[in-house]
Amino acid sequence: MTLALIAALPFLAALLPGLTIRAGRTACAATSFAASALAFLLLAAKAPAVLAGEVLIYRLDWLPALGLSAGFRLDGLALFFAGLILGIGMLVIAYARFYLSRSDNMAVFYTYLMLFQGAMTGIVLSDNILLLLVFWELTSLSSFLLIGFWNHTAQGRQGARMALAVTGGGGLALIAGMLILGNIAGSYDLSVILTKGDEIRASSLYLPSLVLILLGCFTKSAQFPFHFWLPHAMAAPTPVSAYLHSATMVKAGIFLLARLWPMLSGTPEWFWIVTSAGLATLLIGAKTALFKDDLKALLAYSTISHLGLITLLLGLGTPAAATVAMFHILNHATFKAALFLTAGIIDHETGTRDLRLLGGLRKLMPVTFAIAAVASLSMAGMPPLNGFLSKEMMLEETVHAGYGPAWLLPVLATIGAAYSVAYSLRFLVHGFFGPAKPTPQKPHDPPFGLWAPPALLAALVILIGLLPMTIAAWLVNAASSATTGTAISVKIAHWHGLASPALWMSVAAFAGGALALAAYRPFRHLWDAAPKPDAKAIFDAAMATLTRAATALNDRLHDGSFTRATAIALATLVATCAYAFATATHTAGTRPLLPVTPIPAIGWLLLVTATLAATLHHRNRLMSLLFVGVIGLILSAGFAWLSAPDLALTQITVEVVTVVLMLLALHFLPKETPRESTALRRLRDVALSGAAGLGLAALAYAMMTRATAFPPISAYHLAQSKPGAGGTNAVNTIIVDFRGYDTFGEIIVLGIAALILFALTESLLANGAATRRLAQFAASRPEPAGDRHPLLMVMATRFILPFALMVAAFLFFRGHNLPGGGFVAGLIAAIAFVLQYMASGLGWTESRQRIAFHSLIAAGILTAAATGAGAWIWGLPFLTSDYGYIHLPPLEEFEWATAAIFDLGVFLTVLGAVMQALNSLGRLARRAGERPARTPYDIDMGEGL
Amino acid sequence: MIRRLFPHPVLSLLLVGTWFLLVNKWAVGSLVMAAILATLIPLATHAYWPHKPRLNSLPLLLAYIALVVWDVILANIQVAKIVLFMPRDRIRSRFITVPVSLKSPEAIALLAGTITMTPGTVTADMNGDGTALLIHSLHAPYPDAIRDEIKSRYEARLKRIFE
Amino acid sequence: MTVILSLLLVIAGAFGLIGSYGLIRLKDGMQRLHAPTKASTVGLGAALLASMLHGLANGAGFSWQELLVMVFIFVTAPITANYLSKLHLSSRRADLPETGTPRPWGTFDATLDDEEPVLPQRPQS
Amino acid sequence: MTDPIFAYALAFAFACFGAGFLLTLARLLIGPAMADRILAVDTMVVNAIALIVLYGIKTGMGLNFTAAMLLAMTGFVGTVAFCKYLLRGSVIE
Amino acid sequence: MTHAIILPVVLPAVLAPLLVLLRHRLPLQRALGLAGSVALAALSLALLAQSATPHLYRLGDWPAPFGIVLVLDRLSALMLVLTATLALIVHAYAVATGWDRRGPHFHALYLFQLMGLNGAFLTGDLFNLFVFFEVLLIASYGLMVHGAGRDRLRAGIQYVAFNLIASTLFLFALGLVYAVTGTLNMADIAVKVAALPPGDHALIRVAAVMLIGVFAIKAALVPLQFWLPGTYANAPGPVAALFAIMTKVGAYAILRTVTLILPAASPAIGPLLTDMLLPAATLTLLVGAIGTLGARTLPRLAALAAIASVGTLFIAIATNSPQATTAALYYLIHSTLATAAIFLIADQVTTRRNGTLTEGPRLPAPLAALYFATAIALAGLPPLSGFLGKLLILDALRGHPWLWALILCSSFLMILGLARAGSTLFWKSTEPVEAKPQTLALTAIATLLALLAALTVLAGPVTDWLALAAADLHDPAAYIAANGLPLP
Amino acid sequence: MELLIAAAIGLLTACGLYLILRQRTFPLIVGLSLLSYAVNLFLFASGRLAPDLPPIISKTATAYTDPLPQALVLTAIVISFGMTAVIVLMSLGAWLTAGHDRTDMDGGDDK
Ligand code: NA
Ligand code: NA
Repeated sequence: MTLALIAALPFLAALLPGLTIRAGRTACAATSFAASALAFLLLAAKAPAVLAGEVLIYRLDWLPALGLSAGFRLDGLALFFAGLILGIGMLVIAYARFYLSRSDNMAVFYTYLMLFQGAMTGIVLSDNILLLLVFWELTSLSSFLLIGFWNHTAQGRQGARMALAVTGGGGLALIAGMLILGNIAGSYDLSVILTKGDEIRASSLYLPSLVLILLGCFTKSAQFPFHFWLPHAMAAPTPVSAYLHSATMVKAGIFLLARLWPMLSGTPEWFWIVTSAGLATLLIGAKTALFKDDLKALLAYSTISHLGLITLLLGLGTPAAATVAMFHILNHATFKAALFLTAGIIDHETGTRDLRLLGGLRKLMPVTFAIAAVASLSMAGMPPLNGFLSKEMMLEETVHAGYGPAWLLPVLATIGAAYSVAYSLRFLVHGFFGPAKPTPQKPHDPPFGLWAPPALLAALVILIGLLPMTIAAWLVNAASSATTGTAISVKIAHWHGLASPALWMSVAAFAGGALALAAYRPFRHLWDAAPKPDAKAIFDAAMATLTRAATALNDRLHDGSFTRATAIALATLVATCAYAFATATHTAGTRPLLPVTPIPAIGWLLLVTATLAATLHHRNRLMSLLFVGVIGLILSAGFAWLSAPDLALTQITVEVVTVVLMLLALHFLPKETPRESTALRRLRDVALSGAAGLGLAALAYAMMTRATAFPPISAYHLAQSKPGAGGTNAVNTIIVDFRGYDTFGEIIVLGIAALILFALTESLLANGAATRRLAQFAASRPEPAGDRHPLLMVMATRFILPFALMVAAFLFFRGHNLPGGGFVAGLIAAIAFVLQYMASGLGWTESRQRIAFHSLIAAGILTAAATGAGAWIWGLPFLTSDYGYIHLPPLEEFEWATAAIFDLGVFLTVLGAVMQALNSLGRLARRAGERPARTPYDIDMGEGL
Repeated sequence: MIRRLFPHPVLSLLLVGTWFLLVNKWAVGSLVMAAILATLIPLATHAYWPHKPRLNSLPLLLAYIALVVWDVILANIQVAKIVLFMPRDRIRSRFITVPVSLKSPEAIALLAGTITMTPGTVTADMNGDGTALLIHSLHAPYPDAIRDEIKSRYEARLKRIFE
Repeated sequence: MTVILSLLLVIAGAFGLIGSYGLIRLKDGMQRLHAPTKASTVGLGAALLASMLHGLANGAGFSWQELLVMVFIFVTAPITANYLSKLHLSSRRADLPETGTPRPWGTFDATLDDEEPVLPQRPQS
Repeated sequence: MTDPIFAYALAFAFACFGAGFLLTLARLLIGPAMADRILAVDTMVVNAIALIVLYGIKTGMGLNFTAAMLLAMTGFVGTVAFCKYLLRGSVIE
Repeated sequence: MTHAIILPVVLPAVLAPLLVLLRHRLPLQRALGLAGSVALAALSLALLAQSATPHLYRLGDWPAPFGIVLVLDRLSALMLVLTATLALIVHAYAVATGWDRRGPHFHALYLFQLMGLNGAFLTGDLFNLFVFFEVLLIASYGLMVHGAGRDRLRAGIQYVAFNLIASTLFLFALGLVYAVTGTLNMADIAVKVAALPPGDHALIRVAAVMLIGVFAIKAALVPLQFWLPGTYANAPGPVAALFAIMTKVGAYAILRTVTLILPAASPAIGPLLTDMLLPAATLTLLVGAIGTLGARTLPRLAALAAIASVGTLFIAIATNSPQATTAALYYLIHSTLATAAIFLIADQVTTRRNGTLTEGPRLPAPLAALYFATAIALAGLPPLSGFLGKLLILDALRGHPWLWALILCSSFLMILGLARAGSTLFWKSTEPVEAKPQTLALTAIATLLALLAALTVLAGPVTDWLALAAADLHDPAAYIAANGLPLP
Repeated sequence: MELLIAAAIGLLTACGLYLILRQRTFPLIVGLSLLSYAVNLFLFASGRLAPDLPPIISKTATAYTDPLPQALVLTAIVISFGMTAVIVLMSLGAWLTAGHDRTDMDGGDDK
């Protein structure tokens, strides 16, 4: 529980700065500090048990299906790292309070910092490797925010993105690696995995797992060739650099190498990959550091170099080397954090971090100089400071490594150490010695708050250096015992005798380093003249290329070409259907065929001709529409012939309304479709649509010529139409009874369509571009023929309207038993009113009698719904219908059916929807300059209506 | 009240008749239904037929319809002959102006319709104040005769029925 | 009865065909207008009459509904003809006879469009 | 009704209206004016009504009769709409 | 219980027309509309609580397979809850931002949309699924062009046209299914297809592919995804957010198809469908991830991220094992909420500046924070549910190294894309003036993220429940039995 | 006869799709209409062809055509009508706001 709390405390504290900032900057920093301190104390409370060799585990179920648990583990390694994170964290928090300027948003800074601290603490305390992954990626994310804290600068933004790309990307590889590892071990809990080292190393998946995990570790801890992001992360405020990029985040990779050391190390693969990466990083980092003028850049590369050193040690695979690694981690954390904070002080006080512009600060900033001297000499490996101790031990280990020829690794390590001496001394010499140079600000020692944290660290450097066995050995023992799984009792000494090769390597390194610094100028010229790959340029170019390629692909794919999208969809569907058909058995149908008789054949000929004509003449839009009308007519007749009278009625009426609708729209649209497809494209379209057509024809034929394997459900509908639903028209009983729910949905579709038309019309009438074009259209319209409302038409309409409504009523009432029903009735009524619109115009008609079509639609849907819900009263499901017979003398017995009320709903909705549709288009026409008529017909009969 | 309820009584009667044509059977129930509809529908459409046409005599109107039907049948044979047998370049088609003295729009419409339905002639247009009809005749060697026949045979009767 | 029915059917067929044939044979648009608006209607009328009688003949009873079809055809055919004529007229105004009144034929009467754009009031009742 | 005379007469009527269908199709395709094509479609509707009625006589079922009635009642709406479009542009004005 | 199943359909179907009647009173519409959304949320939760065994609702009291039935099982209940939750939040957002005022009938269309969605999730009848597809689609057309505007209308036409083609395809498939099996009830089709004579196999397979094609268009699987970016990017922000559930309708339907209606266990179908889905899913993920990196505007980026999430989802669906289905369902919930959040954020951005990924006026800091969290969710990074969803999917895909590589590489591309977009939009600002944040609107977005957080924290119980749902799907015996049909 | 119907379905589909691919909204709408005719016919045909067997229950009838596909086609016709109305007005709106009626965006809609 305490473990979870330690990990959670920073996260909880991340919520506070936003609130406490109102109480001032100090309060803001204080809350963060207090949380870290509390966590540190909790950790310290657990320390004795852990140091005694206990492993504390706390587990909370999270996602058991996956094996992900909130499992925490406190052993020596975790204690060691958690202590570092929280301890240095407190110092950085304190330092940042004074470092940040008033213009910086401190609340945000501390929020990010605490998020990061939590993530980091989480990593080292995780027992479950999936949980570790969660924290791992969180460090990438929070460091993204921290690096980009000064996001008004391009460096800040770019550095943040680069760090995220590299560490986040590595994290993804790590996910894969960890999942494989967990799969091999059969658990994601370290407690289990730690016991399965042999199985893991023997597994065929060991190598992929190892490579993926190492990718994660190397990217995070800036190992070659992924080291390039770290210097660019220096765009972050210096406290961030000190914390993330020296003491903690970059050590997450190292931590994981140590954590997984018992399972993964000890194989040649591990040895060669890890050691080589470490070695390369060590050398490249060290060499580059020497030539960096920016203090933070110098420190960044030196960090890379030291991380390489630690990686190298872990790569060697021996407990002794691992122990040295732990010790160096501690030492590096102390002196490097101190150096970063010092660099921050220099930057803060002088206004520059450029070594070329600095000099002679020794006198101006004596306190700072003292701290810098201790820390940098430790980094250089100067006895008796702590850096010297671990460096000597490291050099000793390289001698026993067996990496290629026996001399190779010691020599290379010595060269690395020499560089280390050189850049450490350069930091000190070029910055603090020599003549004072003019700097943007007049330098002097900073306030206590700024120098106290690095001073504390410097004190640690000295203390560990002087009394390693007292101050550090127990911690190193605990950490390395936990790392290696063997009890370690380290012996740290300053003097190993003259026979120790490390001594001579050390001496050589010092001599070499001092020489290098003495001959800095010629070296620098050589360096500047040598061609160097600019990692940032390469990375940026790679990213830009990737992004450009992605943009190009995306633009090409999703360029809004509807026709191409359709063509691709068509090709895909045809191909997949053909494949599906071809890969199974198909037997031809055996149903007897209907003979071809003359009249249907003529009808077919008309249909086919009209279809072809509508397509061939499609550029003449009106003509095309006329042919479509013919198709509709033939289909109606065809339905009548094929025993579908209801369909015939519906098709006839829908056709009429559709034609009117299309003509209304065509009035505004261009009358011709331009010829714009190339021959090749037309050929493609013909091929595609032809293939689809052929396929469907074949399917239709196959379908019609075979008998169903099972009796269709419609047998029930036929049998139950009269006794069950009370109607003899089986189609109608299906529509209003058996599948009334479909119809309910269908009228709602129609109602929605009408609402859309209304809404769209409103929007268009409020749209500047649309109304402008309508006005333009009105002005440019050719003079139409006179007599817009001919008398003959008006008179015929006056006659037809009531009769049509009568017919509608008739069809409505008989629908349950004979062809007809609410839908057709609604359409007929609508057509009758449309006729009235056509005869006397929208304006005149509506001025005589305005019908709220909206309300009609709403009433229709509500009626249908109410009918359906009425069944609930009797405890029956929605849409359960009932029917019966009533006898009222002297009338004949007649049938009642609730389905008729439902059908009334259908009627109202259809009528309202169709009228609303035409009304909407009519309103647009009105805006195009058409005026409402004063009289029902144009012939002036002197009636003055 | 009655006027308000039945704005077009003749129409209402016709609608009742129509209902029976539709249901195709005689029953009291149908009559009730027909009566309800024949009342409601003219009320619903009254707004679009604002004034009530004058109808002097229903029998005369029925007689007129019978006359027209008879004319349609007879004259159709003539048109058939023309279509089938008359060489195309001997067909003398022409437009004829028929002055109209009818005032009721219903009557004018009926006249125009009659002209169209009786074979050989089609009402093509009407002038701006409804005082002349433009007739197209399929084969009119003597246009004046056609005009006179229209005026005497149809217009005169309609005048008596509607005015 | 059979003979009457058969006769009616023959008449129906003959006139129906003549109507459509006229559509092909006649040479000018206005002429073609005559054929279908009437020949076809007589053909259809005969067929409808046959249908009415047929119901009587096969015992289903005399069917009255056909009358309605006839009525609708009679009412709508003149409108169709009127509109199609206007369509023809609008492309050939030269050889039309005078109206004999000051107002031109409706198809060319521009004054009909120039009325006051005033919405009529609801009828007071 | 199985009388051969009646059957022949019915077949004759079917043939005539069927042929009429083809003739209207020809006019529809050759035009030349839009009015001619519209007229052809209008005539097609009349022919279709007749065919439906004849089919009703043939099968002795009056079920499709309503379809014929609807075609007669609404078929001309399309014709008028097309004409009105060509004459005035707007169908509902 | 009895009539509660139909209420998610009937309630909006009644409320929406009432809103139409109240079309001149916006405050009343808002109150009633939101009340409707709240009621639907409560209702769906109540149904979820009772979904342990499949419940049948026989519309019109006709027995299956002759009448239409609704079937409430865990999956449909889950979809109802997800829809209602999302809808409620987005509805509040639309009101808060005044989007509902930009054209008439917003609330009515919105409720109709919910009705269509609920109907589609509940129905046990294939043709009725078509009908409710149409309801939800036509409502979505209305919402899509809400407020009109040039690009929106043009994109809308594509959306409508593409879906009309899809609907046609649906009907072709339905015709074929009916012609071969003689039934429309989903469970009955399953029963019949299992017993289909071999001579009919080819036809039913074609129908199966057509159905999957229809659903794949809805789900925006490559190469049927082209309609999505234009549609979503041009739709009003809250509508695009609601549309996050639309692709899931396709996913839902495909899940039903491959587990119940036309399962791989049936000899006629075999692995046909999943074999087709997997390559499509991988391509979808790739196209979406690349598009996320390459997008030029935030709405487009959101749309392509939505496509990527569909790809991930379908990799799991195509794997077609109970474990993978559990992962798919978890990811489905996550991606719906996350996608909605990014669309709402895109809306917040585009109402303040144009959506192009170039520097512009400074955006409110809370919005930046919400973007950051949403980006984390979309990229599948910890700590939000996207990470857990991806882990679940990866775990279910053991032994498929290429799929692992694909999923992880896509995540990488999305990280790059989202980071690029975020740093440009929120960090690279020209004017220091800070626009006033719309607190209510941001709260709505934050609520979506809070739900993601809850989904993360409660991942254990949630996946346990989803595992039950997945088990139901992979053993549809109870579903078929609830229809009163004999097991195949 | 089945062959003729199948051919008609195929032709309507092919022509409909061809028109849909024609880059302008009006042919698109016409194409969608043809497509919907095709699918209605197809759906109808799923009940097989049966002249003279109307689905009206009567004592004299011995057999009926399958009524279910007819009911389905009815639903399909209605829905397709609603959809047509919507896309027609949307096309009009697009034309009025954009000044052209192309269905394809001009190479990426938000560049
Ligand atoms: Na660093
Ligand atoms: Na005449």
